[in-house]
Amino acid sequence: MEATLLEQGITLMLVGMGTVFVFLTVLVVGMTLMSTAAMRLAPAPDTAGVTDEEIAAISAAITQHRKANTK
Amino acid sequence: MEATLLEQGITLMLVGMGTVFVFLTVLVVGMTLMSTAAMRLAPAPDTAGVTDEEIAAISAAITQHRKANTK
Amino acid sequence: MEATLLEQGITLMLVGMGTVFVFLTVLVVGMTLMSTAAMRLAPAPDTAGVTDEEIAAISAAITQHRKANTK
Amino acid sequence: MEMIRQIWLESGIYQITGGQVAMLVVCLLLLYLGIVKKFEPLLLVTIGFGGLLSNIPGVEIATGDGLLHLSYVVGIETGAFPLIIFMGVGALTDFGPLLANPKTLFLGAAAQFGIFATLLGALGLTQLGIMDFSLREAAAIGIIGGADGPTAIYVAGKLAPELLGAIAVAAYSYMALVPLIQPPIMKLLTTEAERKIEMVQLREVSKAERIIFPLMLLLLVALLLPSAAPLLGMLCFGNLMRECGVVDRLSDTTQNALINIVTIFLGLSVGSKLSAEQFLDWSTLSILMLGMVAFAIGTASGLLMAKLLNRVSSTPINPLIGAAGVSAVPMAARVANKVGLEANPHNILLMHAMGPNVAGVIGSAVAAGIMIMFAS
Amino acid sequence: MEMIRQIWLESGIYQITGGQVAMLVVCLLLLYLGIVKKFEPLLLVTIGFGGLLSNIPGVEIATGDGLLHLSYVVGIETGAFPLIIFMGVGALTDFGPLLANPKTLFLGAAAQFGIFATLLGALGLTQLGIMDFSLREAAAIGIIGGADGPTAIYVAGKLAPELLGAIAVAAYSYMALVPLIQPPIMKLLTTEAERKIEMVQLREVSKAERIIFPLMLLLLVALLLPSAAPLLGMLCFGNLMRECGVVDRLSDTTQNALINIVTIFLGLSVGSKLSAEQFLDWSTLSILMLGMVAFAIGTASGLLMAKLLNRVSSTPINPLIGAAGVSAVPMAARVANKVGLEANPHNILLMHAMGPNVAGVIGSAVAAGIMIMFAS
Amino acid sequence: MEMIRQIWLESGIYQITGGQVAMLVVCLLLLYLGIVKKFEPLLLVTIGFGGLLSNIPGVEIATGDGLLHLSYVVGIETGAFPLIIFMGVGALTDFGPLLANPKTLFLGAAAQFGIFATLLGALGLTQLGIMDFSLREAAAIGIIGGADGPTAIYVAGKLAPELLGAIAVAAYSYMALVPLIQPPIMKLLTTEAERKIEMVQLREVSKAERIIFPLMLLLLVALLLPSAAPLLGMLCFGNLMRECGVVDRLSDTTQNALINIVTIFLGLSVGSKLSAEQFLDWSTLSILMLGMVAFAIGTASGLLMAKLLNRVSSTPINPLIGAAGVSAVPMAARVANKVGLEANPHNILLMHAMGPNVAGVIGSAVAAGIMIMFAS
Ligand code: NA
Ligand code: NA
Ligand code: NA
Repeated sequence: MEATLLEQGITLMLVGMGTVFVFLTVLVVGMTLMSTAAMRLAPAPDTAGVTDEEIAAISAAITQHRKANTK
Repeated sequence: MEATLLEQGITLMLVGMGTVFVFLTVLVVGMTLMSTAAMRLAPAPDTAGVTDEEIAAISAAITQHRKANTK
Repeated sequence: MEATLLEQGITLMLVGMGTVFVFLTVLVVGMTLMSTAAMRLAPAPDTAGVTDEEIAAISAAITQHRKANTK
Repeated sequence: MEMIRQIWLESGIYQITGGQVAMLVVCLLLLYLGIVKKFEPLLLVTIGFGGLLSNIPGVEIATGDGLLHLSYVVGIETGAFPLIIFMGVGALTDFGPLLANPKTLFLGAAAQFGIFATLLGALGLTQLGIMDFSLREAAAIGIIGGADGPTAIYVAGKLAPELLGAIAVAAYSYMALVPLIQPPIMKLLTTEAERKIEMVQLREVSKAERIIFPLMLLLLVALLLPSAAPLLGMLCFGNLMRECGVVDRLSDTTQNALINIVTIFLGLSVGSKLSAEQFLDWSTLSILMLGMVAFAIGTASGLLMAKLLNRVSSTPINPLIGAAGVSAVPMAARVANKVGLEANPHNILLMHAMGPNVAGVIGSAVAAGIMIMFAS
Repeated sequence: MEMIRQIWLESGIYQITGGQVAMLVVCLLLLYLGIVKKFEPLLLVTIGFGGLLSNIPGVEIATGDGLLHLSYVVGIETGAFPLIIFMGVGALTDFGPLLANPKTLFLGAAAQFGIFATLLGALGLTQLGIMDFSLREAAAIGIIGGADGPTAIYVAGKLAPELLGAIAVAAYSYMALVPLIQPPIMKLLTTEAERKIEMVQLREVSKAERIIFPLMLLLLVALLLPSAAPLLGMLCFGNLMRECGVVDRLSDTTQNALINIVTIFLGLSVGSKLSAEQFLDWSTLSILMLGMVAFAIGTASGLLMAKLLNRVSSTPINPLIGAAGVSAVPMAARVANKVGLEANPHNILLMHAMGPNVAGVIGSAVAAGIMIMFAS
Repeated sequence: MEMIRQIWLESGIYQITGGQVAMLVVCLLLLYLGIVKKFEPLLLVTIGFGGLLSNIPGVEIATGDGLLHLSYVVGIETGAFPLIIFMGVGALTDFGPLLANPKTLFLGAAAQFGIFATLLGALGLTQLGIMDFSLREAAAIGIIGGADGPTAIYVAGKLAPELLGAIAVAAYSYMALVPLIQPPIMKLLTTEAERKIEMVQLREVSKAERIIFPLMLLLLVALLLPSAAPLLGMLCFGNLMRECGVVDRLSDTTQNALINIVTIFLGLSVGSKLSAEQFLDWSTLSILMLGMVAFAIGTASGLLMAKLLNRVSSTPINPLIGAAGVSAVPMAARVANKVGLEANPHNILLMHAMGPNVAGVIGSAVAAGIMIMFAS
């Protein structure tokens, strides 16, 4: 019985790490395709206009994020 | 049976619209009386003093209201 | 039976007031010991440095407290 | 191997049904309308996302012990969420324009004709054998014409929970489409001259009137139509907190943290009713159609009542503000203002249209009380 | 016709009872006291409005599946709402003045005599055959003398839910009436010379003391009187969040959004117990009378203890601050300050009175623990 | 006399057990770590205080109808609290760095090896007869290696509620100890030259990508691994509210009032599982040890994967950012930044490390989905 339990664990580890990698690989592919499409449809100059505001927003968000997690 | 359902609907419409109008008519009468009484008991000059602040408060509230509903 | 109820009440009063006083006396002793220890471990100069900020914080807190309770 | 097979058997690709795919598309469309078109985003984004979650195959989230289903049971079945939203709406609403010009209440009354006409339409479809709606269901569908989201959800939760998803989606979609639906009707039913009518400036409303109004409204409801008391009572409570001036901290929280938290869970809960089995049905299609008709009729009856009032009233009334009687606060009032400005660039109707606009909220709640009394 | 008849039969005008009319008047009075007189508005406005809603005939809102009743079951019966409010009070309370002058705890202890005297009074009325209170009920009534709303609601919810409405109304009304009830007693029991006594300035309290205090208090409660641990535990938790300096975002939310949301639903829930059948009863009248007596006795015992302490203490103690021992934070402390200023315009007693004031909160919670232990 | 005897019999001094004393000390230690050492204070302060309350003898607060137990039943057993926290985390998370450099997802994937290695370790201890963990328990323990508090609580609540207290304490303690645990491992596995690698600046990410990302992630989860959908779905929902720009009032409330309120009750609820009987057990000790191992292995596998990627990638990758793949947002990213700065004072790795850091959150949720699918 206990032997089986450990075997189950090993299988779970292999399948689990496999799934994590497969899922995140699919996500990497998806994100790359999506970003390429998004950048073509809404090309850089358009978004560049928003940049300054966005940078401020991002840094504010990071600050808030840190505050939320570490204070 | 279905004929009765439609009849029920027609009666409900008549009674419903009637009730809505009766209720809101009573409310109009009530509001008019109430406002008259309120203005007599707390006449205009008294409230006029508060006006500027109130106008600011109201416009702020409207802004907030819009923001709440449309952002 | 009713006589017993009143007697119960009198006992409860004596025991109750007794407990309140005992508990708060223990608390007075505890607080005094704790404050003495705290002041020895973190002596006045150390805390004095924080004073100005603390006073501001306390008065802000009191203001907020009042606002919370009386507005 | 067996495990990989199990992952495959439990995966969405294997389990997903055509209906679920269709619903995912519908929900993405709701999100598109909310985010890109900015149509009622607070509700369409939350409902849309809740709908996505509820159409993920094989997961208990919109069913059983899942968060969305628990939220539905706790907040929608009991009526708690729409009532709390109504409290928040009360705290956000300024009844000043209505107090300054009480007769605009009649415009809010007239616009409720859309509700009852739609009820009749739903029963007519049943009569013709096209659909099969009960009186309860027809009443719940009719309330879409009230153009008031929480009222529609409250009534649907009481009378026809099986139609809740479709009714809520229809109500919020058409509220969002008010700027498209109303103007043609407004232009059809009014002359250029009528649209140019300027109205006299509203009088100032004293603090005492503002405080007494919600109490008076509650007492009238209590005496005349108790079945409308939960909805109107919470509206009045929120408004009293706003106006009384001594509980500003409660009013602020009601207008912000509380209404926002409840909006999130209300939206997700309503979205959890957008499962393929419940939503992809002929009844949904006819609800969407009936809802559109309801809006059109409500707009028209508000306008016609305003034209009538204009003849009777001593001070002029621009008929456009009648269209605001459907509620859809504050969008309908803004549409009236915009159409008015097109006819007469100096004609600011916004504050005048706010009167019928909030009157429409009260009128719909009264109509909801009637529906609940007779149809349940 | 039949439908119009049904509207009539279900209308408030037809159904309303004399008792309900009387309760509507009582609730409007509570609203008047809260809004116009600004007496404890956060609670009197919410309780008053909840009372109005609960006396609307024929509607399930304060009963059955209604929002107010659900809120009562979830928040009051379980004790959750008063405990969360206590957490908020902890987060709002500055124990600095108490830490600077620990012996003021005795003043908070003495003032609790009002609680036990009232318990005895309630049992005395029963003895005389005038009323018929059980020991549990008498204990719950006594807690009014603690002058602490959430404690009274917590204890009444545990010991005598049938009296909750009357007890809560009495507790908050008298807390509001502190500026009227206390000054005559204070002037009667002190000489002009005593009222002029100036106190030495309070020492600064270090951050370490502030952080350790709530933990020490909790541990003492755990060791000596566990039955007081829920109330005092939540108070200590709120205060620790406030003082520890590392969870300010939790402390802020506790002091604002959370306590406000809970206050709204606590008030409405308590108001839902103001139905005519429960409230219009001789017991309510005697509870109101006993509550008044409780306040007067508590004030007097605090004062007398302060006079005693003044004789024993090395530094002078103005007896007026003893009256603040009844809690009613921060009203009682302000009354002490005001009466002090009348006798000596340079005598700022406010911070000195805050010590006994918060001590009164602790004392009442201890008394509540005793009551719960013996009377339940 | 009898009453005084009863007070004594019900006092903590009489009733307290050695285990409870030990737990009070443990909880005071957690508070010390949170307040003085500032280790994850939001959770260690609330869990620690909840633990104090739950070890007060003879009081129903962490059991029966007590507030902490009710909160546990409502919020943890249903999974509601961790899911709402995840929504808040989504609203607080900037996925920009991940979108700018998607291959850092592999680092987040590799670091999950810590989870499965720990699972194996727990089963190994069982195999050796040292402990007696079931597969469910071993899976719940493994999730500690995910370094993500709400995920660990969610999984433990589903798979091994009896170990929840120990698992939550281990998860948050090690997340807090990241600045101590990780640097030695990072220095051991990397050369000075590798730690000096500078990375190219991240590209700007457009608003459209930010909005589409959470929807894409949700749809992938729906299609591939529905069992991870509740956790990742709520994360995506929070992030969509944040990024879509049309529901800022909901996003603000989610990031503040809502997440704070839930954090308070989550912490207290988890603390209520720190009762002596449940916590003082050999299994707790082995969970603490296994958790430490999990962190070390996760850190190492993230680092090694980063070294591998650096060889394959066209742009240079500093292996240190691999350590951030364990999540522990944002602490692990800051540790990577700090160790990088020590090797090369001009090397700002923070934004680069945020990519694997949030990837670790996604990776842990995927691993949690697998655990829930196979172990339950
Ligand atoms: Na309406
Ligand atoms: Na007190
Ligand atoms: Na992780």
